[in-house]
Amino acid sequence: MSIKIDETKIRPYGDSLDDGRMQFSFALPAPCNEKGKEAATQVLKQMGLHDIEICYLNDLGEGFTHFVAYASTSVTVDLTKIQVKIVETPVMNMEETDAFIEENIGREISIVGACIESDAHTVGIDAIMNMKGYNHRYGLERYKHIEAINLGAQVPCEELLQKALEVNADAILVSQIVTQKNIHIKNLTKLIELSEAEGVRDKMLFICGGPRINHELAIELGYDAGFGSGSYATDVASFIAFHYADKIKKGE
Amino acid sequence: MSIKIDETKIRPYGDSLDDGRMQFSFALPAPCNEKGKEAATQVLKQMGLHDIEICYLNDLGEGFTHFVAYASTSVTVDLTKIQVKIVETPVMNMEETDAFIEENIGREISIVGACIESDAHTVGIDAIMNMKGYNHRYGLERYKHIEAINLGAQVPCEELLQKALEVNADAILVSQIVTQKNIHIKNLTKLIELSEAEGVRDKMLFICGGPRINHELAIELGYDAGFGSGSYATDVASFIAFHYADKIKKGE
Amino acid sequence: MISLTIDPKKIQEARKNASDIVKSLGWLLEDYSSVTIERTVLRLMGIDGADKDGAPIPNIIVEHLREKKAIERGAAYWIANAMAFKDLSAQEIANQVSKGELDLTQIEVQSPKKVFDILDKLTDKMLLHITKQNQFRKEAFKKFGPRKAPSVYVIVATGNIYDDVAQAKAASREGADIIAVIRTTAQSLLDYVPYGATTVGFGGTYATQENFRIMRKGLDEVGEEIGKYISLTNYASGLCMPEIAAMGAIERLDVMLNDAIYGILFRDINMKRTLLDQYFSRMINAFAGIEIQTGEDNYLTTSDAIEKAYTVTASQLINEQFAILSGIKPEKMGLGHAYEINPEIEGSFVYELSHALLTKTLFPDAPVKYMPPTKFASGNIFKTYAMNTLFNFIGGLTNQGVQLLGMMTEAIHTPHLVDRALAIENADYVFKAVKGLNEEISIKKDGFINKRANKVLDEASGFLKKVSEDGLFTAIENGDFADMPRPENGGKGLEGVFKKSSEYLNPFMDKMKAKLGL
Amino acid sequence: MISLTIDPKKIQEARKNASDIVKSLGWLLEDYSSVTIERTVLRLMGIDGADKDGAPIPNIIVEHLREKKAIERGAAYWIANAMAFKDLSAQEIANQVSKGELDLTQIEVQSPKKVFDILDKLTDKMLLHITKQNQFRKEAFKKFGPRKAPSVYVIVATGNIYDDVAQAKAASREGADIIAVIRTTAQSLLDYVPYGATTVGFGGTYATQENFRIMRKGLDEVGEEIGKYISLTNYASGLCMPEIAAMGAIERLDVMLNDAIYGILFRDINMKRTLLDQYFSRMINAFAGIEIQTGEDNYLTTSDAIEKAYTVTASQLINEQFAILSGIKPEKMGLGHAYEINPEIEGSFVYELSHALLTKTLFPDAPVKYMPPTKFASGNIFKTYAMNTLFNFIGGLTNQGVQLLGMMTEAIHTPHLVDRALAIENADYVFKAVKGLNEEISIKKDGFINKRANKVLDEASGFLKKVSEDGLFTAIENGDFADMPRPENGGKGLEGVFKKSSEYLNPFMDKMKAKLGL
Ligand code: B12
Ligand code: B12
Ligand SMILES: Cc1ncc(COP(=O)(O)O)c(C=O)c1O
Ligand SMILES: Cc1ncc(COP(=O)(O)O)c(C=O)c1O
Repeated sequence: MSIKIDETKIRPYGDSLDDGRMQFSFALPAPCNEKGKEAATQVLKQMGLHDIEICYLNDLGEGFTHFVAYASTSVTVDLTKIQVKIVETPVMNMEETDAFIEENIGREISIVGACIESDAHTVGIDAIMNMKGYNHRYGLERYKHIEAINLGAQVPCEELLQKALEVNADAILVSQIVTQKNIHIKNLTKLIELSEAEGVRDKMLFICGGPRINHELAIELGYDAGFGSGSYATDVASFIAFHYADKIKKGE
Repeated sequence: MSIKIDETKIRPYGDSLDDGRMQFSFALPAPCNEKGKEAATQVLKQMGLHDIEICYLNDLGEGFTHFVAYASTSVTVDLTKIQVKIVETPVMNMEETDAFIEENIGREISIVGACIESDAHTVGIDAIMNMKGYNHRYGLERYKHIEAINLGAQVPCEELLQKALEVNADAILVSQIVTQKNIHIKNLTKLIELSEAEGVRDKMLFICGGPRINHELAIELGYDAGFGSGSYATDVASFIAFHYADKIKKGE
Repeated sequence: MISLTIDPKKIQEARKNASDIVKSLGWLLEDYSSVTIERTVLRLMGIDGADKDGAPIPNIIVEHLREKKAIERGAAYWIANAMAFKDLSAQEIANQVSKGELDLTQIEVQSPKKVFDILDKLTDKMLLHITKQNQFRKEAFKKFGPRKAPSVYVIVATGNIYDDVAQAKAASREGADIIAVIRTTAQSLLDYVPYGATTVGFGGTYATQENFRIMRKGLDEVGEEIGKYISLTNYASGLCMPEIAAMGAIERLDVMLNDAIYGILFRDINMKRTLLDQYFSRMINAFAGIEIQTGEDNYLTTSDAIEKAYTVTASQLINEQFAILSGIKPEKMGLGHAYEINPEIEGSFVYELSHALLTKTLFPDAPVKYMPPTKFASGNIFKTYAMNTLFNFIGGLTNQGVQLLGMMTEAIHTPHLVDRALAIENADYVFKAVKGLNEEISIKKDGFINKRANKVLDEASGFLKKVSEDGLFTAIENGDFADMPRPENGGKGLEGVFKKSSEYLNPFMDKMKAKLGL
Repeated sequence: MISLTIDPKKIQEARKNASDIVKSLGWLLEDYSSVTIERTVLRLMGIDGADKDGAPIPNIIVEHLREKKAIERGAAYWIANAMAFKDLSAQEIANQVSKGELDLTQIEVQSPKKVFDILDKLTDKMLLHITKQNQFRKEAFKKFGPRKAPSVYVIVATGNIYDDVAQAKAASREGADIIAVIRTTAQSLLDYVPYGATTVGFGGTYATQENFRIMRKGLDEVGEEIGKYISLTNYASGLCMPEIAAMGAIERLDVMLNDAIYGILFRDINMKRTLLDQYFSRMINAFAGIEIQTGEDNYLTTSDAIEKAYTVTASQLINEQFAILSGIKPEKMGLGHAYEINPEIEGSFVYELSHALLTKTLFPDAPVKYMPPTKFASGNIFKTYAMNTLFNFIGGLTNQGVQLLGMMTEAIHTPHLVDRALAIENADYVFKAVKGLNEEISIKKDGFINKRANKVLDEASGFLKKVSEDGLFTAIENGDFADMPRPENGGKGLEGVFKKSSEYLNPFMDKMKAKLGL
């Protein structure tokens, strides 16, 4: 015997199956006393929680109070019904990718990348593109059969697109790190709309990345792929290589 | 100008008024990948949250994953409508209480305390009763006009009640620290029911305390008062003194 | 390299004072036995199980012998005698007794040779099994590498052995070295060991032999998978110290909570009972190669960690002497220490560094069981997490034997799956971060840290001296220990203590003593 | 007492190398000015406001003078001349220009005496105001006691100045000593300072004079209440360095981010522009008694903190020399350092201790701005909280000047109200806990910590030597700094740099120099 999980009805787990236990921390514009505690309890109650324990409250000044709580939810999720869009091409290392390109594509792949608009966080795109790479994976610049151009920080969408057309790029890589007020959504949308307006959306792959990006969101925004935290050059390179090899195979 | 809070519609505060932002941490019996992330998102969605950011996921092994998330709630609480039962008597220090008893009651107050049933956590009741006290407030044993008897740990309800009757106690103090599976509710209820069965409920004050106890819960369970974390002998002593002074004033 | 400057003579003297205390109790340890010791003998003879009301068979037998006023000879003799007469196994005999079908004292007296032969065989069989378990453990450590120091020790305490196993396995994958299954509330006060697999406990899971077995199996499985031997621990101290020690030896637990005086002070168990029980219990631990851990942390959960620091040191020295008496080697003495200093105090870390180093200095070979802040843990899980970070810092810096990880939810609930994982991550991170710091710094000779450690040792030594003069019993009666006056003839379990008759027999103790050179 | 063993000669040499680099730039600092320097002069003369399209009046005046090719004489002269002629205030003149009603270059030339009188009066008036602000600050510290060390420094960054104030007040109550209002994304690239109170920023709040005033008022209020002077800080570095410095001086900011080369490397601002701007900007800081803080942390957010540790040291030494040139006293030089070591590295804490001590050793009087882990902060807020705990440990142990508190949500969002409170609580706890530890331990002379610090210093010194030989411009062009090659005539803002004519006038700079003894 051991604990048995019903995949169609999973629920948060504290220390016993299906206890639904979760931890919460939040501030309220409420006093640091029993009244505030009750307000915090009511917030959680309205979220459908039960067995609510407000285990800590602290006066933050200016009329605010911090609450730490544990409570149980009775919502369940059917794991078997969850469909997520993920990049499904296998991931090859640099040497494999280079060999793959040589064999299946037979030409150099050209890639242009940038941190667009107001975003100046280049570490992420550098991790993917720069020679040096990241966490023991070399960046795209080091790939024998990839020509990688990294435009760096705060590149206007127009400029990026122009450069990509100029070098006849196979893929555009966009990085968006700042997400406050959904600025990343705005910027990414802008690029895609621009490409559509100029009729070049289908001329190349549009790929985006950043800590709050995933494949699903990327697809939703009209991109071909999206990569989140902890992605490497290997992921992107493999995806691009497979895409073009496929195209050739299909005779497109 | 400054930020204005509408007390009838307060909502969690992250860094902007009414952003509803809260922090969550929980485990799910789900894989540590995009699918698990989606499951976590769905849990939060069902709780009515929006702008859900799953900012961390970690494989805990055995099929479990840990998620840290931030998300926004749109529930609001009307602070002006919240009524909580709290101990309303003012709190006097030891000297004041002693003087107050001398003046308004004119006799010694007798108090019996214990950690009841399975509970062996005496530090809390000791903090209230022992000579030494807690955090620079002396315990009840030190009060000139209070006769305090601390029965210690794991005292059966029957024994506590018997002792209280024996010494003609004015108040019974009960401590309950362990709360797992609501054992404290069971134990506290048992004592009250026993006192009712023996017809002695109204012969003395019944007061309980512990980190998960508050006045409201105590009243609900049939007690006269309840004290939570951070209470002191001063709180209890004042409450008892005022109660009996009041009774005398009313000629009861 | 950080180390304290303490006069070795001072240490010797303190140790001598503790030894004096312990040595004066020879009469008790030699001439008396207890019901749980006898039940232990029965268990070691292979008797297990419970009757239909859940009463454990070993308890039934011992009760039976008590009723018949025959227990003074020791349970072993009576069972062996019956076995010789009936040619049945120990378990079969026991079952008959439990059903009321057999009166052991009414059976014809068999020839001593026959009886001794039976006893010899049973004893050898069990000791061989235990030796094999010990051997298995040693080989596993050889195969996978030794336990790291500080070892990462985490508890599981769901009340349900199956949830416990899942969580213990998860913890093992995350880097735990030792898993402790916390016992259900106040199991130490039960004068019997519950039987079978259990799923309902309060604040912990029943310590039963079946639960031991289930957890051991789970840990062996995950250990094989991840290439590491995961140690298992549970609690012996209480009214069933030797029985649980025996269960642990049989099921290959690796570490056991076993404090010589915890039961007296913190559970109001009679002092003669506890001292007697711990003696045999520790002997079993020693024979089985099980590391013991003592409960000095308990002193600090009720008293102030600075004011009463010396009580920890005194208790460690006493526990050490009792351990020596039972044949436990220094490297198996997991003496306790705890980081329970009020975080509001200026220099709390400095105080703690001094205290932690003192323990290391006094017991250089002991895999000290270093306990986290618990008393000052609050519902503020973040603050508690920060306190645990400093606790891990000291553990890493002073290279403690066993780091009993603090949980950020200490003040709220027994650990959740997530709490444990975060605790392990914290320890891993901190140990790694401070690695080498130890070699880089030294402690000022005439500074506060050294003065403080010397002061604590002086206080402990003086206290032990006084106790050795007054006698341990009197001292405990006077409340000298943890401000908990316990009467010599009060507390639980005294009725279970009896004087052995001249024909008394405990073949396991005899053989273990021989093997341990006692 | 912990301290490093470093040959003072080595330190002298490194310092000399940095000084050589900085001294070779005299030509630039003496002979050139920039649009923002002129706008600063206008602001100091009392000109403020924006036109109906939001263009700041100082920008309009400077543009006007540029169009008329009259800027080389400095903006001050033209305004004063017009004031003399029209008998209007500076603001009135400026308003007329901004409406296109007045061409400053078309006004009849007034007698030098008249013009100089006006300038003198305006200059004295403003310098008096700034001196009074400085005096106010000094008295407040006298009244409430000095800023503690390490000072607790937290940021607010909501984008809305009113939310910022509420949060800054809350933080002050919780124990913050310094409040930094983070600027909206890339404000440093705006060649103007926005006007008025603002409520919409990205990742920060616009640095405007009105916002400075609103926050200053809020902090003064809460400070009175809690009996403490709360310091306020904002960012000068960028295309408006001196303007923002002036605004800070006027509105009594106490600390300002002001790095001599940050703009060049991390914002691609032209090197001449930045070096010029920082010179006057820092002079204003110096005159106003404002403590500067430099941005060495930026080196480590892009490169490895161990491999590139020397770049921090090198930058500190350069920043120091530039600061000296502008009259900043050592105790007002908040040089930067950051705990950005990969937590996965063994001995990360030991490395960091070495690096942090090196900074302390080189700049014993500087209120070093010690930055928290950010790069390795992850969405795991608990882990990040633990990392911040060790960061606070080093801050407390090495007694840093300013502890820029890490936020557990660093990898997620700009700080929430709760994050900040927990950060302050952590720092309070840790500082208190390790208090005194400093006095108790010493660093092994020939150990890793000392060797490492010496190595970093050697690397930095060698690097500075090379830069001084190649020249700073060439070195930057070659990408020697932070692997960021920046062309001498590239980057933003070069068009705003101009050579002063022989009649050039900047009465503020002249008077400040005199008062600062430069
Ligand atoms: C370093 C850093 C900086 C540096 C950037 C230096 C540089 N040249 O990049 C400096 C100091 C300049 C900086 C400035 C600012 N920053 Co900043 N910064 C960070 C920090 C500490 C680390 C980011 C980082 O380098 N991560 C490491 C890289 C390797 O990870 P990554 O970016 O996620 O990239 C990986 C994946 O996402 C993916 N990926 C990323 N892009 C792409 C693209 C493609 C095509 C693919 C396939 C994959 C991919 O692959 C990468 C490797 O695995 C974060 C906090 C944090 N710990 O995350 C804040 C943070 C990102 N910054 C923040 C802010 C607000 C700012 C400022 C706006 C502050 C201000 N008001 O001045 C400024 C302005 C910058 C601007 N205009 O954008 C916020 C953003 C809040 C939000 N969620 O919106 C953060 C989260 C800090 C905080 N809590 O406030 N910052
Ligand atoms: C110390 C301690 C112990 C000591 C107790 C020693 C003793 N003599 O009291 C020992 C080591 C023996 C112990 C044992 C156990 N403990 Co314990 N213990 C704690 C600990 C660390 C501190 C409790 C404490 O002393 N707090 C300080 C006092 C001053 O605060 P307080 O009790 O809240 O009291 C204040 C108020 O609540 C109030 N108050 C309290 N009572 C009363 C009464 C009245 C009348 C009034 C007016 C006010 C009042 O006033 C007091 C002063 O302000 C907590 C964790 C924690 N940090 O909270 C765990 C904790 C309470 N223990 C716990 C558990 C599970 C156990 C065990 C069951 C574990 C086990 N399986 O063996 C055992 C069994 C004990 C038993 N039978 O009850 C859990 C309870 C989980 C839960 N929520 O149910 C906790 C939370 C730890 C954990 N996370 O697992 N424990
Ligand atoms: C030495 C020792 N034994 C046993 C226990 C717990 O056992 P119980 O709660 O069943 O007494 C503890 C608890 O901390 C202990 O320290
Ligand atoms: C010295 C210095 N100035 C300015 C800034 C930020 O200003 P901005 O983002 O507007 O360039 C930073 C950021 O870290 C800094 O270190």
